[in-house]
Amino acid sequence: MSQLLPVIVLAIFVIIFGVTLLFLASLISEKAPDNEVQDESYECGLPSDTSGPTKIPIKFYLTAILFILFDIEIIFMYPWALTYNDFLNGGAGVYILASMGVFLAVFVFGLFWEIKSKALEWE
Amino acid sequence: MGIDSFEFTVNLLKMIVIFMMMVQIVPLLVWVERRGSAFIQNRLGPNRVGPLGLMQLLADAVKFLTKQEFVPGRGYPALFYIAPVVAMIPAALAFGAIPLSMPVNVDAFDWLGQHWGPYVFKFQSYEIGIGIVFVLGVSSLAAFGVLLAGYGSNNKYALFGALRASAQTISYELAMGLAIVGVILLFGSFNFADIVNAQAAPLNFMLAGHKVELGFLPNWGIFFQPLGAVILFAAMFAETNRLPFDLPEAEGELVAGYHTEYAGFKFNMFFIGEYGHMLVASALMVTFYFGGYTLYPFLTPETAPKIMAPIAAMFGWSTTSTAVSLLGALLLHVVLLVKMVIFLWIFIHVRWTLPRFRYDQLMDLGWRKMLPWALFNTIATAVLILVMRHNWGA
Amino acid sequence: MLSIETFLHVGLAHYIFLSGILFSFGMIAVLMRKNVIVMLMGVELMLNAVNLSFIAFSKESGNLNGHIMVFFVMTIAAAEAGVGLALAVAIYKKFHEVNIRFFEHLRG
Amino acid sequence: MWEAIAFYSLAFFLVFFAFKTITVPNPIHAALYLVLTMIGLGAAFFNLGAQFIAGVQMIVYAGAVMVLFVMVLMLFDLKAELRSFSKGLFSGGLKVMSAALLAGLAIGAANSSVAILDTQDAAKPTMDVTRQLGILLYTKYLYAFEALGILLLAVAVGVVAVSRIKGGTHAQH
Repeated sequence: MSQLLPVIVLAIFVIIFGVTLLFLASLISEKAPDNEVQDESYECGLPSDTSGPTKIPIKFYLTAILFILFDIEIIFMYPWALTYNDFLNGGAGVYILASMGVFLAVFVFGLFWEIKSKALEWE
Repeated sequence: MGIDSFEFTVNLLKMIVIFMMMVQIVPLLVWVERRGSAFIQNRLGPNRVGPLGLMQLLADAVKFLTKQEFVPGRGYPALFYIAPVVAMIPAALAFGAIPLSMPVNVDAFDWLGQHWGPYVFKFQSYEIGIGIVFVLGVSSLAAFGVLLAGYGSNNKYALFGALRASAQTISYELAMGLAIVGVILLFGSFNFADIVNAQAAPLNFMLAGHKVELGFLPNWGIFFQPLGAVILFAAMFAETNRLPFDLPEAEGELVAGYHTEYAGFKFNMFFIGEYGHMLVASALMVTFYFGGYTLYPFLTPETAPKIMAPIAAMFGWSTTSTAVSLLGALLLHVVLLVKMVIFLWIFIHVRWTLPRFRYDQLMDLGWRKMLPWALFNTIATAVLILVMRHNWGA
Repeated sequence: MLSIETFLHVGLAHYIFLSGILFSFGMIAVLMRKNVIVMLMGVELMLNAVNLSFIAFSKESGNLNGHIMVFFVMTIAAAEAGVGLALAVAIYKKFHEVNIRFFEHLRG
Repeated sequence: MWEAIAFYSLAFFLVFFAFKTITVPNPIHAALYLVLTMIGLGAAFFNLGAQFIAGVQMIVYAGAVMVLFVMVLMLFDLKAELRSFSKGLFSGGLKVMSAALLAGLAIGAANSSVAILDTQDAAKPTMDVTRQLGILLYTKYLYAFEALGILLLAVAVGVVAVSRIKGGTHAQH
């Protein structure tokens, strides 16, 4: 906890800082008049058309999901990188490289499969 | 945060000062960016208000404060107001974990009729044991500020800008994470202080089981990880949403992206977040690849206090180790700042030099070029470390 | 038995209790919410509650197998969320509906 | 004393955020409260000495999985539901009771195992926890680790396949 307390204090401080500034700005600034045109979504001056559901390409979700999977594979490499020198000093260098090599081979296969399957292609 | 009230107060003040430094550097960087872009494009830039146009910053601040308060009629006010505050937090928290100089040793002293024991103050807001993972974890929250802004505005341009921004941020996070694996492999630690201290030495590596030392070069990461450094730096551009990767706010197609509906101080807070990320990015680059706050043959945590000792004596400050240690830390802090300024200038120069990518080119670069290259960098580093340590003769 | 000491001396039991509360919240979300996505969020909450108890046990017994197990659970949970959301998006694209009641008609 | 204050404030926020997650009608708000819950759990892990796991929690859950949830909810663009829970007061009560019963059983079972654990003398790790974790992961749990790599590959392939589903028996158009 002793390590985490300053982080929490700083986070709270940033929030207070931001909220105070927003509050000050709202005190000083001119109030918005009741203006229907201004209240509309800004769409470059054209009559607003934010009614229908917005169509969003499925690619964004696919990208996010694939990101999660690859991110975890990368996270698995962090403890490996951290202990790599310990394993080397213990004379198990080939073992640790080979075990990560198998994992990386699966990773590389997955990445190239995704690239080949055009899942990562935009437009 | 501290065992007694003195240590607690100093740590708290230190934290606030570092955060305020980060906030105050934003208008300065904006000024540098405007003057710099004018210089690059052979214009004059802001030069009317005050000397060199420096008072422009104050004028801007006044304008920000007095700008009309506005929430889009269709939007979600709660999310709309939270978003700019959320956008500031990740950069501030990440910047706090990066060491800005060597620790300051404060001797025991008597004050206010009380004895205050010896202290060691870190030159950073807080030290987290797993520094790198902490910074990565906190800065991965940056996507939320953008997504909240896009959704809270309830505007098609804003929503698309937000989606593009978050998709781009997470795509480049992969290449960034993999490039950092190379650094961890090299130094064998998650801790920033360990990484910096390892670089304050002559260039040394193992070759066929023997230690080779090149005394005239510092032991900087860039000599071992040139490819990783390039990948990390490019990924940092995408993380900060700056040109050539500023698709989220591509003016030609999306008005202004996720901050289309924002004005005044709320808009300024997004700027603080963006420039804060730039600061974090350049601090990370310097810490990982360019020796952090050290400059090996001349300025290291050992030599800096010795250099500053005569100066402390000259000013008549008692040459206790406290004053000397503080001056030495400040000297090393200046070293870090100079290195960071170089990177910040590269950020600005690139923005005004390179054209914007197309979105498919951007994703293509992130997933199909940088990710495989980062993988190659990791594998090559691991294999090289193993092969070079092996004693082939015996 | 229940003295002030029991509350002030935070030990394993407190964390297990907290984890139990979070787990039941997650379970209530899965059983009672209508929205498929919120149900998936309930699953995540349950898995995280279990993770908390793993870590608490690991600290108490001083061995790190619990940490490894949490690592694995996180991996599986993220994979589960990925597949679940991919399915939800696929279903939404076709039927424009996320109410769980609706999926009773998904037969054949 | 400080430990108790830290624990209870953390526990209060965790329970509050988790409660809001499952009760707010608007799914986007639920997702945002869940983000806060995840960050709080990360803090709890950190507090329990699992620093690396806390970092992974932040990166994977708060930074990746929840971003995906929020993005998906933005696609759906759901208006806030009038009622967050499904119909049926009786079955609802039954469900709450069964959840509470299960939680009670789990806590009871765990507490009885606490008594067993207390008899062992807990050998506190001397080495850096993260380093120990790495060594354990790549020696004792190597096969599980490799299997997870293959699982992730299978999931990645499956997700791409699911995202390409077209047609089907119940398609409305």
